[in-house]
Amino acid sequence: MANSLLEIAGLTKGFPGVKALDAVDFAIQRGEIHALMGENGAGKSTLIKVLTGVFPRDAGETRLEDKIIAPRSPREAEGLGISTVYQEVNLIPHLSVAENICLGRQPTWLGAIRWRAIAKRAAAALARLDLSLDVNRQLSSYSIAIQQLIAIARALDISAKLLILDEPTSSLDRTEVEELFKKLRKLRESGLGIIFITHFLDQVYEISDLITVLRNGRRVGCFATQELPRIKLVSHMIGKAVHQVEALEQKRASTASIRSEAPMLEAHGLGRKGSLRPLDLDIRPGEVVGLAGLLGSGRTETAKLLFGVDRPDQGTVRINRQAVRFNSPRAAIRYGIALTPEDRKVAGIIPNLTVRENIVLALQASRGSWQRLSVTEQAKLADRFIQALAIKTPSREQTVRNLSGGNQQKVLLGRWLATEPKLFILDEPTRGIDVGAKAEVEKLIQSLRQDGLAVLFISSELEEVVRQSQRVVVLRDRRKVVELTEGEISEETIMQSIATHNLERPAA
Amino acid sequence: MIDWVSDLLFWIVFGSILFLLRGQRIFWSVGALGLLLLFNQFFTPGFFHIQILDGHLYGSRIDVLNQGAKVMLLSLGMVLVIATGGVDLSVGAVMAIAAAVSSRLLVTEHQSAGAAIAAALVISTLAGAWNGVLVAGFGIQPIVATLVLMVAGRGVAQLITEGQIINFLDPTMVYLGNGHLFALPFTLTLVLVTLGLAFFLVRRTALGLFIESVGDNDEASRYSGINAKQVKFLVYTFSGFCAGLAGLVACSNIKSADANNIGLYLELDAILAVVVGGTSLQGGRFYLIGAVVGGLFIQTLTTTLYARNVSSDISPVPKALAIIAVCLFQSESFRTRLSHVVRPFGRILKPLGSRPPQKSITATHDSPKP
Amino acid sequence: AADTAQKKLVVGFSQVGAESGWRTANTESIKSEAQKRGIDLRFSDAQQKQENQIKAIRSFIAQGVDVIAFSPVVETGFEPVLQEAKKAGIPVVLSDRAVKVSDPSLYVTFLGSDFVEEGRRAANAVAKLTGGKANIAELVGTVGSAPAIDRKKGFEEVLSKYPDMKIIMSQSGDFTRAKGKEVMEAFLKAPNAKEINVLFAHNDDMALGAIQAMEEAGIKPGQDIKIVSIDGVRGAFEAMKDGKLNVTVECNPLLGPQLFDLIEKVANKEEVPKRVVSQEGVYDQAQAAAELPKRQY
Amino acid sequence: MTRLNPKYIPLLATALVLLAVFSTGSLLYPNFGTPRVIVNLLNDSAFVGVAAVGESFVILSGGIDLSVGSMVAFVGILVAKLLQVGWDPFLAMGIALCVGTAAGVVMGGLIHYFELPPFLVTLAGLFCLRGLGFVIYPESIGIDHPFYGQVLPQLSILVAPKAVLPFTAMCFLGSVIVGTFVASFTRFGRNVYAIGSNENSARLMGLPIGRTKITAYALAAFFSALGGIVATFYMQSGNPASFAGLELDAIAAVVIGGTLLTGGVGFIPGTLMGVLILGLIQQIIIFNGTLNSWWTKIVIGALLLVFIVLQKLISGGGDQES
Ligand SMILES: Nc1ncnc2c1ncn2[C@@H]1O[C@H](COP(=O)(O)OP(=O)(O)OP(=O)(O)O)[C@@H](O)[C@H]1O
Ligand SMILES: Nc1ncnc2c1ncn2[C@@H]1O[C@H](COP(=O)(O)OP(=O)(O)OP(=O)(O)O)[C@@H](O)[C@H]1O
Ligand SMILES: [Mg+2]
Ligand SMILES: [Mg+2]
Repeated sequence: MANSLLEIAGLTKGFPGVKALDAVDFAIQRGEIHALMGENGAGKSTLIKVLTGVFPRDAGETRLEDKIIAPRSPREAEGLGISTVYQEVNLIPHLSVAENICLGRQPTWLGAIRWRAIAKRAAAALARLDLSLDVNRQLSSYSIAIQQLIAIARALDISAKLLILDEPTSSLDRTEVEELFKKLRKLRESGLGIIFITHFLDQVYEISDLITVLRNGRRVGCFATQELPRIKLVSHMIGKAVHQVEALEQKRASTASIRSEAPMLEAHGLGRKGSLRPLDLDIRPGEVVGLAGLLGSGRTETAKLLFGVDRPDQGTVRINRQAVRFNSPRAAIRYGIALTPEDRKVAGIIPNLTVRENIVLALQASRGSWQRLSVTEQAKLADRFIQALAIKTPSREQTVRNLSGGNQQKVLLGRWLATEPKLFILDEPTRGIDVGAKAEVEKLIQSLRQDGLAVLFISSELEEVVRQSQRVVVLRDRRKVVELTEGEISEETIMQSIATHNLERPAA
Repeated sequence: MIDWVSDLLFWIVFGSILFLLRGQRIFWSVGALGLLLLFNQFFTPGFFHIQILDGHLYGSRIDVLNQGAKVMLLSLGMVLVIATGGVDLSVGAVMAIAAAVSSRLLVTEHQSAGAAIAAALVISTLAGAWNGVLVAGFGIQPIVATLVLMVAGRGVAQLITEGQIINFLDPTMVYLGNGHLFALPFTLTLVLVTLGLAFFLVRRTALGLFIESVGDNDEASRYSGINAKQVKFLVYTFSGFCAGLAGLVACSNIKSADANNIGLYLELDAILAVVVGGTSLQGGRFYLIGAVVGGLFIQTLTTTLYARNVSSDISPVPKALAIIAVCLFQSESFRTRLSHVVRPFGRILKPLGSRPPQKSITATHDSPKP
Repeated sequence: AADTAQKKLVVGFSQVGAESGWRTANTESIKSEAQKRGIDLRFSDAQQKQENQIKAIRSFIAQGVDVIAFSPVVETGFEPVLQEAKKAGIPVVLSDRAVKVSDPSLYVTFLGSDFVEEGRRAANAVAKLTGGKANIAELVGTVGSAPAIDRKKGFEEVLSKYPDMKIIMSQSGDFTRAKGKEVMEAFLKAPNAKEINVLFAHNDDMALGAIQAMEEAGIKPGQDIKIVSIDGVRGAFEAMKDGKLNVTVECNPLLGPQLFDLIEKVANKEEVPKRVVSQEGVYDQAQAAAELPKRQY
Repeated sequence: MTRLNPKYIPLLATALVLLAVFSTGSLLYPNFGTPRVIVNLLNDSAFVGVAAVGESFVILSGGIDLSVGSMVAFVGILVAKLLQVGWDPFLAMGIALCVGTAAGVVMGGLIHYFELPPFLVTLAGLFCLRGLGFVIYPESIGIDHPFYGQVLPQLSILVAPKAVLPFTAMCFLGSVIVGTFVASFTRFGRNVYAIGSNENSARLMGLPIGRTKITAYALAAFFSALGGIVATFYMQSGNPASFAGLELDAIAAVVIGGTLLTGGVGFIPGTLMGVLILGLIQQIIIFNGTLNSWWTKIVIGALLLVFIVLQKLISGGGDQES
């Protein structure tokens, strides 16, 4: 077809121990949004990285507008008109937002950078995503979700022929995603080709025209979105027959549980100037409390205060009726608290250590350095979680850096499960993990709950929060606005309470 | 004739060690040491000559072991510091302090050798702890924090000796740097014992894991409940201890404490040894044995230059080139490039360079993780 | 002029560093002499760096001292700052070592030993010890340093007159005992090590280190290999007394009294000679026992 | 103006510390707080300062350059030798700058293409340049070219009575200005920051990694070579054995100036202040004039510590940890 934008034929890429891509074909037209789907470790990100020259290819051919291309770096790819947002935010934390958007293509005058123009251009780029931020602030002062949006703004800031988005929505909430999709549709109309990777089936059906499914580095097939039922898609992704998949379909968590009346954790008036207004919160053993809210509403801040990462400057925390005070994660861990952070690159993985070492790390830390877990114990532990969480890795001795994003997240879950916590704070735990794994994680949470674990569950996916929680605390503007119990929990009520309280908010 | 047999034996042992290490990170450091020795075998007359003198072995290779002890000791402390992403510039000065303290106690204050040695080790460990407080407690960048002691420490050492070179003859003190055990220099025992201590500290406890974790991702380690400050404090303290030992060996070597010169510029050699041993200056994974091999490599290089009578003016040049060569071969990207250019090379280097797929967990971290 | 006689004389002195026992003795001598005479001494240690010395001299000018004295780290590079001193009308006295300047009026006088001469004396001592037949191993001082360059120069100058005396090995020992020992160890393992019958060390410290290396190799220092070195520190005399060192060429560090005699004269605008050589001797084993008690450094 | 951008706080802290050092000196010693001392300070620190500006770029890029001291010495002896054999001074300086920059390109290339640690490569550079200096001429050579003897002294400005701002100081200030411009107002400069902060992200953002890194080392070498030329102005001689350990002074100055050794954070004017703080500490010690050799070292160390801790406290604890 004359509209053909990019064609990939027989692309192959191997890493030691893994064949990440095995003769993959792929094609995208102008004015098309093409979703790339597959389980964690299926090879989606690798396909993107080989295409844009981050990794050299082993074999295969790419044609852009019928010309053979072989970029050797993202820079060359960009020069060819391929603009990419890679998985995980890849920006420069120490630089300002404005600079991050314009880096490498700053407007200059006689070789001198025009700083004012940069700020203006960055603000404009953000405005297109309906975002208004102080562009002169350091990037790292914004939450990971905002950073993700900034990365997208950067990618959209150049006129490209092909836009690639690798899990751009993993941290975004519903409204943000809608804004993004609006923009993407507009771009589609203007004739841009867009490759879109996500694990959210809803989003795929909402936005994409075609779906290519990868499994174990091979192409399973390319389908028109409208003609592919969900269940079929999932069955293609995980390689199981449809009826097997149906068993996976999640149901609303049962409320029946052994619920002791005494709260495991009670926070009264817990707050910190500039980050969280005083709030009350209690979690009982055997209960999942969901924390819902929009971006920057203070969910992560709450988690950080409870885990001792940030020091609260007001309020009290009681654990099992005992007043406690901790100023480090170490202390929190001693009380049986665990946290999987939302930014796994910065606060989660130890990139150059192995899967085994990453998994045993927290347990070992809580035992101190003298009671070293023996190598066999470590191996056993690692193997247990590799199996339980279906972590896809050539061996437990693989460095975590080389795992796919979703599998890294699973390693982190394993790290904390190994410590057998009493209270598990999960900040976006399902970020970037595939449907199958997500179901596994949900099952896991529920079974932990049944064993008497208290869970604080933070997610931007309302659906997930609704499904998982017995109680939902809704935050807005870093303040608790309402607490929904058992019968009241639904996506609508949550949305409503956010919206209503928005209106009620005094003009300040 | 005897030489010929002993050389052959030496190379058989060396070759088998190399063979066992193939595919491991320290293969390249040991290999480089081998190449250097091989060069000496053929081109430096007398280098491989070994004889028995006063009941112990005597020859250039023995000198390498003895003289290299200082750098090897330092590099054992340094490798842990570097693994946490830091660096310790003060080790040379701490050596001087240890030497000054011990000889002053011994000579001016007439204390026993045991007391002098103990005091020197305690004080140098405290000096290391001081660095640890600055880095871990105050959060000062390691290079500046240890620069303070690097500058001031030598002054302190001179203050202790009052600027004099203190000579001593105490047999215990002299034995440290000049004695022999099992026909080999006692310093070798000292290095091995310290290596054993370090090995126990980091590999038999979980400290090694914590060190690598902190060096690799400080923030994430904190989130995992590791006391990063404590870990950093400990490694600087240990580095101080190692420097103290090295200082004792250094002053014992020449039976005198020369506060101005002991350990001068040795921090550079120690850092080099660590890097040659395969540990990255970015922190993270570290190789204890690699650091010791690196120390040996550097001393062999120095001794080779002396033995070949290379003028001191230009002797830094071959030293630099040799070190660059070692690191080139350690560099994955250099090997790939080379094997592209020179096909036969590729065939030899490939199996050695790319690590074999992991089968099972190896007992120690000193073996690589693919 | 009557006024200056009343006021305390202010002298700025920039020392090379504290790199050796010799230097420490030199510093002590200067400091104690200044105190004895009631002179306000501004002492500055350059830590072996020329740039520090230039800073110090410039600072002395800013402080407005009466006389500047210094032991230059190297010969060249002081012209600009000495020009400044001259402009400010402050007289400069050199101690221990000279500078090369195009305009000799930049300093008033120079007191010190002559390194080249020391090298010559050492070579003559070697000739006397061996009857002009020597295979010499040389331990050179710090590469590029003035004493190392000049002592070698003087030594080789005399050597050229003796066809049977030649240097067969030469390596820097950095003026330290440790390096002296390490290098000697390497010398002794060379295939032609047996030929060495003389060691010439640019200072006593290196010789003392080398002596240890010889003893460990089962060689008798002072007999199997004759040793000549320079400086004349206490340790050298002890070694000579024990028969392990043959000759040390003195390089006197106790320049304090002579230096301040000169400085006071200069301050009083009296005539002084441009070059004052310090009094030094050459000592052998016969004189060692008698001389030893007199050595306080 | 609006409130202070937090990224300038370390810079401000450094400035306050600089002020504190200067006031301490002025209070303690007469003749200290005079223009003459300030001018001397600029003059005395000129060559370290010029080299430190270059060092800043390398450190900002996440690397390190240890070859500074040897480069300054090497260029010094090269220029002195060329002048001795009768070359034109400008030609000699031009050659020296080119040779120096070329050495930087080689080092940068080794670091980038073969992924060798910068510490190691530049340490090799240190050894090689030192050796080459001795090959050119093993002893110091005085420069008596009329350009040095007569023209240079003319190129100074009387800024206050008894205080002449010499040409070397102007070179220093000029380098700081040029360096600040390059770091803050060129794409290359911003790329240096990005690479130093996170090289992998910078690569994925499509920035030219290799070109930027190699240019950073070349620039550092250029400034070091310029520092070497300034040193010949300063001492009117070249000496292959001089300036050992200068790289540590340069690195210390950069770091004290608020630049993170891990890269990505810092400002060139901070380096200027770092250099001046180190210089002032030395001045205080010289003015004191009673310290003996070892106390000098101890006091330098102690003052260094006091000011670093002070700076840390002003800039607000562990905030700037990476
Ligand atoms: N640099 C690398 N070195 C070694 N193996 C790698 C590397 N990068 C990826 N892999 C492996 O390649 C496979 C494909 O990974 P990829 O990141 O493409 O998965 P993905 O489909 O993007 O998964 P996710 O949805 O979790 O992001 C995985 O098994 C991973 O472990
Ligand atoms: N819309 C916004 N405008 C300005 N700053 C924001 C915004 N959203 C987040 N931030 C910044 O991001 C940081 C993290 O915010 P917070 O922890 O409250 O996010 P959250 O509720 O966990 O939501 P999410 O993690 O989904 O972004 C805060 O320090 C805040 O300064
Ligand atoms: Mg991926
Ligand atoms: Mg969050």
